[in-house]
Amino acid sequence: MKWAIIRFPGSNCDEDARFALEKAGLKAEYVWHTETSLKGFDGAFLPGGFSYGDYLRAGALAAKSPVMEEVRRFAHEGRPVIGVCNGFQVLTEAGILPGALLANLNLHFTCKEVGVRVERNDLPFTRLYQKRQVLRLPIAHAEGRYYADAETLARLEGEGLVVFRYAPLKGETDYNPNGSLHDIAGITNERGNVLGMMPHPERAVDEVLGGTDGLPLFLGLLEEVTG
Amino acid sequence: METLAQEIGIPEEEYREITQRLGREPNRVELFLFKVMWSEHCAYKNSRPLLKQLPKEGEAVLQGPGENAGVVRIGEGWAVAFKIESHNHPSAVEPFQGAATGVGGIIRDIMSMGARPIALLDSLRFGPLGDARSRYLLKGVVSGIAHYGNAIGVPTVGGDLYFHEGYRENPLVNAMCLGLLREEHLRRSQASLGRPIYYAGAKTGRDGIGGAAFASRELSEDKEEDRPAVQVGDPFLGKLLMEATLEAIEKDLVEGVQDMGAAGLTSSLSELAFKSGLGVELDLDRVPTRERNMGPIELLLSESQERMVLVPKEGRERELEEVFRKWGLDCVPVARTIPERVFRVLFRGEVVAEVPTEALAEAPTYVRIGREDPEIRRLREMPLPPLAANPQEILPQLLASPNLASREAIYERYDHQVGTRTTLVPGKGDAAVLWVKGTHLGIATKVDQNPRYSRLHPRLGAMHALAEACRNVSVVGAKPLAYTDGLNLGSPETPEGYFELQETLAGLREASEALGVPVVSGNVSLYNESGGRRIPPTAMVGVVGVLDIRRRAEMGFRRPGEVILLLGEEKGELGGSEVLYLLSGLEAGHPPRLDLEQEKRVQEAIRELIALGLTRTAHDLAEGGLLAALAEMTFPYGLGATVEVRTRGSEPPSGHLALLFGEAPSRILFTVDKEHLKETTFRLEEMGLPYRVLGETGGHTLTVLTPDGVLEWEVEELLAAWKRPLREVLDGQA
Amino acid sequence: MPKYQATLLIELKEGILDPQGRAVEGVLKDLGHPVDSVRVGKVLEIVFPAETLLEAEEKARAMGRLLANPVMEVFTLEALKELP
Amino acid sequence: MPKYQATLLIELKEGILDPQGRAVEGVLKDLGHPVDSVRVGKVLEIVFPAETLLEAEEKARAMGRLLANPVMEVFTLEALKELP
Ligand SMILES: Nc1ncnc2c1ncn2[C@@H]1O[C@H](COP(=O)(O)OP(=O)(O)O)[C@@H](O)[C@H]1O
Ligand SMILES: [Mg+2]
Repeated sequence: MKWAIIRFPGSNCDEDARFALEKAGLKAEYVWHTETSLKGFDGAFLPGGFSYGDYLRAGALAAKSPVMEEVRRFAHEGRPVIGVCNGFQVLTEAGILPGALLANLNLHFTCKEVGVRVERNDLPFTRLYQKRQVLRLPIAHAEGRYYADAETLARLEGEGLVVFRYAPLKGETDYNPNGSLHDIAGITNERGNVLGMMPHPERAVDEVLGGTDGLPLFLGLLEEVTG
Repeated sequence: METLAQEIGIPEEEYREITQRLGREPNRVELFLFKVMWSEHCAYKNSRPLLKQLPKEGEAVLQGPGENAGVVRIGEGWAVAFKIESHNHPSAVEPFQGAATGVGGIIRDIMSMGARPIALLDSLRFGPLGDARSRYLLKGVVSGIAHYGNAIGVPTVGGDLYFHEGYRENPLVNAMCLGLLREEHLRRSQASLGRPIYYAGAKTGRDGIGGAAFASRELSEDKEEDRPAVQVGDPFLGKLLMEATLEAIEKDLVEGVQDMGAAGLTSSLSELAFKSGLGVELDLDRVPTRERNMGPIELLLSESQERMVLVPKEGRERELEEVFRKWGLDCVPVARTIPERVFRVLFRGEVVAEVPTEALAEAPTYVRIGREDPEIRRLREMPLPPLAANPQEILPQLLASPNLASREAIYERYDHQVGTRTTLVPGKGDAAVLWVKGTHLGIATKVDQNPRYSRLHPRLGAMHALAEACRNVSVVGAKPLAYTDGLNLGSPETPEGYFELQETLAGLREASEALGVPVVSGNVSLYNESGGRRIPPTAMVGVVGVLDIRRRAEMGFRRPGEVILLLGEEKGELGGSEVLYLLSGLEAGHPPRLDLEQEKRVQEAIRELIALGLTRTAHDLAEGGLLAALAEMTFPYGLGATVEVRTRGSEPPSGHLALLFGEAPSRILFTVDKEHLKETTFRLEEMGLPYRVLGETGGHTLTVLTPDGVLEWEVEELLAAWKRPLREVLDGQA
Repeated sequence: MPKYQATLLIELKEGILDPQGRAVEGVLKDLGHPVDSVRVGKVLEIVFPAETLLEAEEKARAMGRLLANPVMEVFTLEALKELP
Repeated sequence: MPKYQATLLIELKEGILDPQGRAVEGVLKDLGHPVDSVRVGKVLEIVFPAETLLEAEEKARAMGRLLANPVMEVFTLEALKELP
């Protein structure tokens, strides 16, 4: 299974994504945002960073890149697509996932470890987690407040499209780091092949980096071969 | 011309020197070239003779001072390039952009060596936290650092921060950057004869004209309109420039690289030529611009950000242009190296300046006579008032004093993990540790300096700065290899200011020699004063060390039932201490004495214990002394401790406080498993070092048994007191 | 071709929480300016060529649609003028 | 007291680099919108009480002075209207 790591100008977690994918035994290659074909790839990974400096709105300008047509095709064809942090922002800006990511309520970039609860484990991304397991994952973003109108939220909840939710690690009440509605940290599409999430699983794949709670996400992709 | 020279602040004797070196009067353009190149910032006129004394050699040193950054070998073919840089004045004018562009600038210095920037540290000094302007500056500076560092994708992994009356009108904002490279990728600012020199990156505008000269002048009373245009940083473009430059180096397309920092094109090209023993001919008409009608002086002096110069290897010009085109950046030849050793500038087809490179590069230096400020001596020698206070109440107050309080509210705003190399994040250890992926190598780094010690005793203060930065690196288990120094002082043109500069360098030399740690890079920022008051002499010392990441220590207590030991003397002093300031408002007395030989041995000992796997928890004692250090060890994992302290017989109350809260170097707290206690004490005795078993980890309280009774605090309560002050300021609105 | 300058405002939809506006509101109140509410948005000044005012308006609106995110934002073409 | 709504534009001074504007400009061009330049600023919609239009204008300008950073920004009072 070969993953395309989409590089936009300003992406900066591209190498971290590659590190995590390869650590899990997956093949990965960088694809520049001007490419118009993802032929030969099985999955697309949109890494974190500050594409186009996050100018205007995080992910807004990258969402208009040529390569996004191919990412959209992947999404429609049921191939796995993952967007982490800025990658999630790009996916919502491109309309591939619903909703939007607005400025954190605290109005500043926040880098710390948070609790993230797994809401469903029937997806390739979460198959190796327990349902309701609380993961310890780093976040690092300034615009991560998940927002969608009431109708969309109801649909997300009704169809069980919320994959990850912020949750207390040890009973704290201020566990939601950015003011996301319904504590949403990550969502998927109806088909369950597109994942967008603000926390960084790729930063938690080795004890040396202080945690391994992100690793099962990548290992879970290993056996899932599509397309 | 002479009147113009006067107007732009070139001293008469320097003007004469210029005419003599040229053998004629300079023209207008040339005069400005001298103005910027002979500024203190570019020329080190006052500091160069003194900097010469610092030890610069060491086994690990690949590149010492003189290049864009120093470089040390860390093993397995890897090397680390690092340097610190000040951006004080721009940050005082516009804290957000000043700090942001400071970060961008130091990152480009590291790139110029062929290294990938992997970590940033920030060393900040402001006036009292209670002051509205200090809070405004702090918030702006922190946001600016976060803005640039986070977006460009270089993690900010550490730093240090002090509040002190002496920085009220003159904050200090220094940024340090570390880069990782393969030894064979090391590049320098050099070119061979007849090579084209390419300009790459952002277009040139009128920003920051005269900044270099300006940075070195006393903050003027000028009206806002007279201020030079603020330089705005663009981390997005910076990121593209970084990737393109590194790709060009990786592909072996360039023989020389130089960033454009202070004094822009003038400094980067004339110095590149000078270092190469050549001259350079610059054609200003080829410089990409973003504003219309820019004149030669503006083009030569602009400090627009995100620009580099590169010298392609012969025959690789097209490939170089191709790399930059892919990243969407300008990359055009603007100059060429020539055999005549001159800096020749063409504008609209005419030569508008032609000056020997040596004349520009080698500004006159000054050696002056220093004299200690008698007021400082009085403060240092003054007998301290007797202190009496209840230690039970002091500890939470001390932990909440701005100089000790938790920095979490700051480092949480910095992406300290991007790059997946950070193995010891801020708040978990005394130094940050970065992992060289694919190896077991770790790089430890910390920047440190205590303004109280340095103000009271500039020489000793500088020694403490290096000793503490090295100690911070040692307590995580790393061997200090070399350091970079950010010298921030007042005007050297007064005897008192010059004295402080002399003494600071003397202290650095002494500590550097004794600890066996050489300097490989640094920065000098003088004239830091306002309204005639010098800032405390501030030598920020950034140390880099290397370790095996399988054997590293953190500072937090993790397992209950471990034995807590104190390595070093069980003593503390009140001179220049935080507790003295807290209780009396005084900054006085003699700062703690420092026995460098003992310091070295204590550091070696803790490194050995960590390397042997005997301890995984260690923390040095700094501001706030023994009890503050113990409290800090309970915070990361919320695990308490019980210890017993000894007071010697009939001590006065001040002596008691000195033991609990007094400060002294060469002291480290660490823990061992009970089963390792014997081996540990055996080794310490073998090394002949003083130590004492203080107590044990466990519980939810910090409990201290003293001859006068039991002191006890809930860890949670201390933690809350410690976190509150900076949280309130940074997360609040005012 | 004549040049036009468009002023586009991009603002958050009503009902969407605007923490930046709140922060500014707090600052203003602290400084003695009692205000009822503050909303913060973006303004873009775009200079571009067009043959006629009508074409310029069409182009400006097209750019507005491209740059605003309809999930949470609305844009207004605040001003449009031909440059001399 | 009557309520007024002021629209304040806060924009970068001329000559000050606007990285955000440049990035937007680049993307617009890539998407087939040939533009000459883009500058990005902030717009603030402030609702506040005032006795008269004159007083409202004074207040709005005072707030503009407070909120714009004089080192690099300028503000314009784009619109001011009494709310019903
Ligand atoms: N300005 C800063 N920016 C980022 N991190 C900082 C800053 N100041 C301090 N830190 C981090 O906070 C922790 C404590 O720093 P400090 O109080 O200087 O330690 P020490 O006890 O060695 O004096 C360290 O992890 C340090 O790197
Ligand atoms: Mg310190």
